Amino acid sequence: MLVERWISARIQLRVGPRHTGPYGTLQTVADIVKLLMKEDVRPVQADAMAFRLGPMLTAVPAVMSFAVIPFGAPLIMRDLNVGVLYFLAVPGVTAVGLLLAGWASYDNYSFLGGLRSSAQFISYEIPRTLVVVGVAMLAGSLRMSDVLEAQRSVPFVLLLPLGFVVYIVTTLAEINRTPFDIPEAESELVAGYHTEYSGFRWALFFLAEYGALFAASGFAAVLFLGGGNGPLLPPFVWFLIKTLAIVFLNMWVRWTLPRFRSDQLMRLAWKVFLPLSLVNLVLAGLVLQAVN
Amino acid sequence: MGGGQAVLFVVMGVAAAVSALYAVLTRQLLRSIMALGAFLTAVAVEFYVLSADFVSLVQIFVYVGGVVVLMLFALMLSASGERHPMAGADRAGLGAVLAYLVGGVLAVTALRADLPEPGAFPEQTVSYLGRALLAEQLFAFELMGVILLAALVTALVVVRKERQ
Amino acid sequence: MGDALLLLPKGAMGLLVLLGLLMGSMRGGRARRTTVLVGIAVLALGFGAGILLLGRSASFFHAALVVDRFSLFADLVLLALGVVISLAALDGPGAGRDGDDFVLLFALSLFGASVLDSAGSLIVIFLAVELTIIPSFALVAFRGEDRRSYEGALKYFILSVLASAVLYYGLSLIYGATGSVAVPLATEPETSALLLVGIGFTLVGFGFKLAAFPFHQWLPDAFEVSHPEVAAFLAVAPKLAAVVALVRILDGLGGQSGAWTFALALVAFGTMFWGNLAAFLQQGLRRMLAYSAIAHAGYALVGVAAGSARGLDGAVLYFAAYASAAVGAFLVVAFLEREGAGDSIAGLGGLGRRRPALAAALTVFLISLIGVPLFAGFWGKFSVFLGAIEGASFGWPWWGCSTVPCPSATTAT
Amino acid sequence: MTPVLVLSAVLFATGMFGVLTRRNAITLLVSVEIMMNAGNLNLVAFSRLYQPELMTGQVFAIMGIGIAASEAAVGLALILTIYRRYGSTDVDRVRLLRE
Repeated sequence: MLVERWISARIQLRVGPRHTGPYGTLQTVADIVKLLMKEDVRPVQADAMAFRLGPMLTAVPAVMSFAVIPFGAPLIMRDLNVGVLYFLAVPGVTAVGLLLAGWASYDNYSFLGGLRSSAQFISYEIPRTLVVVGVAMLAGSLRMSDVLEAQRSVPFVLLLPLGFVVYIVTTLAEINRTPFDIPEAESELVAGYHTEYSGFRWALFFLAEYGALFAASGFAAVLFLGGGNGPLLPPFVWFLIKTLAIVFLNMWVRWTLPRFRSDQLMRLAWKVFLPLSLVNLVLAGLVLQAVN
Repeated sequence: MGGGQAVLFVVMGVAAAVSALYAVLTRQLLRSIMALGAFLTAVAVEFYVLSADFVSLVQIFVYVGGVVVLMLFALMLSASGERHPMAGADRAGLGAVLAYLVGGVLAVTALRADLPEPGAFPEQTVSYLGRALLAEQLFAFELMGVILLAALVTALVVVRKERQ
Repeated sequence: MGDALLLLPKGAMGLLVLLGLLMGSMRGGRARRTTVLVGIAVLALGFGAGILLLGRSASFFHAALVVDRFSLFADLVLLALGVVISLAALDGPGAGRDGDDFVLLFALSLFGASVLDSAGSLIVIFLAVELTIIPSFALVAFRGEDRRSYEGALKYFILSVLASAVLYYGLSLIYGATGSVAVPLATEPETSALLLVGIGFTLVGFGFKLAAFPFHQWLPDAFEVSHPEVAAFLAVAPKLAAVVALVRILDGLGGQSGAWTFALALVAFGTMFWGNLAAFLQQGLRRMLAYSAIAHAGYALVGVAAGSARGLDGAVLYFAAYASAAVGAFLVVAFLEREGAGDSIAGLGGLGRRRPALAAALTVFLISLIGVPLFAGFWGKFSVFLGAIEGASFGWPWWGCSTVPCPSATTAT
Repeated sequence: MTPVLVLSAVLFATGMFGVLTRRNAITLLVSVEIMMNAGNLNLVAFSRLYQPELMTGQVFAIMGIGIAASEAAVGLALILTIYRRYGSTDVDRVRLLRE
C-alpha cells in the first residue's frame, strides 16, 4: 500500500504520502489507524448476514491463495500436487463476495458495482485459466515446485511471451485494477460495491484488493519468471524482486491509463483475450513439440 | 483415513448435512444459495479427505465460483424489486414422507452393504486422471465438450428468444 | 478399419451438428436452406450406409461406444426421423430468423440420442442422456410467442433435472456395487442390496425420461406448447435411445433382476393403461397424441420387461413402427396449424371434405397407432407381446393385451 | 466406507425433501444440486475401492459436476426469462396449463 501511495504521489505530483514520517514510511500506519478509528456504519435496511459475509468472502480467498505460492525453494506452506488449480479455484470465490457486498448494501451504486465486478471477474477468468493451462502443459504438472523446476534453465516468459502479457492484463481486470476498474469507477459509481462500507469492513476490501494483487503477482512470478530461480541471491530475494517488479508494473499501469467502458471491457475479454489465450495454448503445444 | 482425517471427515460431514438442510428449509432465497455455497465447500473438503484433491478443487472452481455465482446473478436480476426475495408457499406432507422413506432405504442399504476396504491410493491423482481422460474415458471427455456446447447454445437461445 | 464404417450413421448426425454451427454464420435464407438440404442428404447417406452394415457389430474407444444390432437399427430410425423432421422444419420452425438455432439444437439432441443407443459405459449413458435432453429444453420453449411455451419448458426442465439427479445416484450405486462402469454390467453371482437399489434408482430416472406412468406429467404440457415437429421428435428419439440403453443395462443381469422386471412390468402396464385412458379423455388433438405417446412408451417397456431376445427386438421394432405413425400424425397437426385450424378434436369434423388427402393421412396414422392388424403399429405390438409371452412367468402380458382396444375408442370421436 | 454412504444417503434425502416440498424454481435447483452432490460423494468414495489407478469414479464425478453446471446455466436462463414474463420464480404462480 505504501508503495502504491508513493508511486501514485510521484506520478500525480501529490505531496502528502511522502511526508508522513521519514520518506513517508508511516503513511500506511496512518491510513490503518484512520480506518480503524472510523465508525462502522451499516445501512439500516441492509441484509445483516450478507453485509458481513461480503467483505469476508472477498478477503479470505485472497489470503488463502498465498498458501500455495512458493516464496523461495523451501518456503511454501502447502506444495499441493494440484497447486496451480488451487490458485485458480480459490480466488474464484471472491466473485461471490463481491456480489453479496453489492447486494447487501441496499443501494443502487453498490448493486451495479457488485454485478459489474462479478461479471468482469468471470469473463476474465476464462482467458486467464487457459493461459495457465499452457504453462501447466509445458511444466507437465500442476505442482508449484514442479513448475519452478521446469524453469530451471529457461523461464517460461521467453517461451510464452504472449501468455505472459495476457496473464498480466487479465489479472489486472480480475482484481479490478485500472484500466479495468469499472466496478468501482469513482466518477460514475462512487466506489462500486463497497460504497456503503466503512471502517473495519472497508479495510477488509482494501486488504482483499492488495492481497489479490500481491498473490497474483507472486503467482505470475512463479509461472513465468521462474520464481526463486536466479544466480547469487537466495531464492526468497529473487522471488521478492520478481514479484515486486510485477506489482510495480501493475501500479504504473493504474496511474497512467484511462478507464474503459463496461461494454468495451466485456468485448475485450471475449473477442481479444479469449482468442489470444487459445493462440497461446497452440503455441505452448508447438513449444512442447519442439522441446521433445 | 488417519485419525485427524477421520475427525475432519465427520466435522465436514455434519457441516454438509446441516447446511444442506438449511438451504432446503430457509425461506430466504439469498440464504438458501449461500447455504448451498457452504454445503458445496464442505463436500469439497470431504473429497479432499477421500483423496480426490483434483475433484475437490474442480468442485470449488465450477460449483462455488460458477454455479453459485450464476444463481446469485439470477436471483439479483430477477428480484431487483424486492430486496429480500422469499420463496413462496410450500407443500409438505406426502413429499416429506417420501423423502424420509427414500433416505431410510438408502441408509439401511449403506449400512448393510458388504464392501471391500479401500486399499492404497495413488499419491498423484492428477497424472492418473489425465491418463484416464485421454485413454479409457476419452470418449466421455469428448462428449462432455459437446454437452458444454449444447448447454451454451441452449441457454443463449432461451434468453435471446425472449428478447425479441 | 472396416469396423470404423459402423460409425458412419452416427457420423452423419455429428456432421449435422457441424452444419448447424455453420448455419449460424450465414446470412440469407437461401444459403441456410441449402445447408439444411445438404444436411438431409448427409443423413440419407448415413441411412444408406447403415442399411448396408446391418447385422455387424463392433466396439470403439475402449468399449465406451458399442455398435450392435440394436443400436444400428435404432440409428436407422433416428436417421429417418432426422430426415423427416428436417424436411418438415424447413418451412416451420427452421425457416424463421433463428432457424439456424433450431437446426443446431435439433442436431445436438439427435446426436445425443445416437450416442445413447450405443453407450458402452455408465458414464457415457449419463452424458448421452444429458446431451439428448439439454437442447430439448430450448426446443420446447422455441415457440417464444406463446406465453405458455416457457412454462411447459420449465416444468419439463425441473422434472428432467430431478430425474437426472436420481439417475446419477442410481448409476453411482451400480458402479459401487459392481466396481465397474462397463455396460452390460459385470455382476457377481449373488446380487447385493446396493445393486438392486442402484438399479431401482436408475429405472426411476429412466422412467422420468421415458414419461412412464407415475412420472409422466411433464410430457403433455411440454408437447402441448411446443412446435409439433419438436413433439414428434421428442416422442421418438430420446425414448427409443433410452429404451435401448435400458435394455443394455438390464441385459447383463441375467436372471437376477426378477424383482425389477416385475416392477417394470407393472410400470409398463400402468403406463399403457393410464396413457390410453387419458388420451381418450382429451379434447385437444395434441394432448391426445401426447398421452398416446405415453401409452406407446408403455408398450415398448413391455418388450423390455419381457427380457427375452424377441421381446427386446420387439421393443425396438415397436418404436420404429410407432415413429412412422406418430411423426406422421404430429406433422399433420403441424400442417393443420399452419393452415390456421384449431387444436380441438371436434374441429376436425369436415376435414375429410375440406382436405381429403390430409384427412386420409391422419386416419391412416391414427389407425396405425391403435394397432389395427396389417398396419405398421400392429406388427410392433404383435412382436412385443409375442416376446412378452415367451419370457412370461407371470400372467401380466394379458392385462396389457386387454388395454389395446382402448385407444380405438379415442379416434371414434 | 459406510460413513460416506450414510452421509450421501442423508444428503440425497435432504435434497429430495427440498424438491418435493419447495415450490420456488431457484430453491428447486438448489435442492437438485444437493442431490447431485450426494451422487458425487458416492462416486469419489467408490473410486478408492476398485482399481484406484483408473480413477473411474473420480472421472465420473468430474463429468457429473460439469453436467450440473450446464443444467444450472440452462435452468437459470429459463427461470430468468420466466421471471421477466410473470414477475415470479414461484412454480405455482406460473401456471396457465391444466394439471
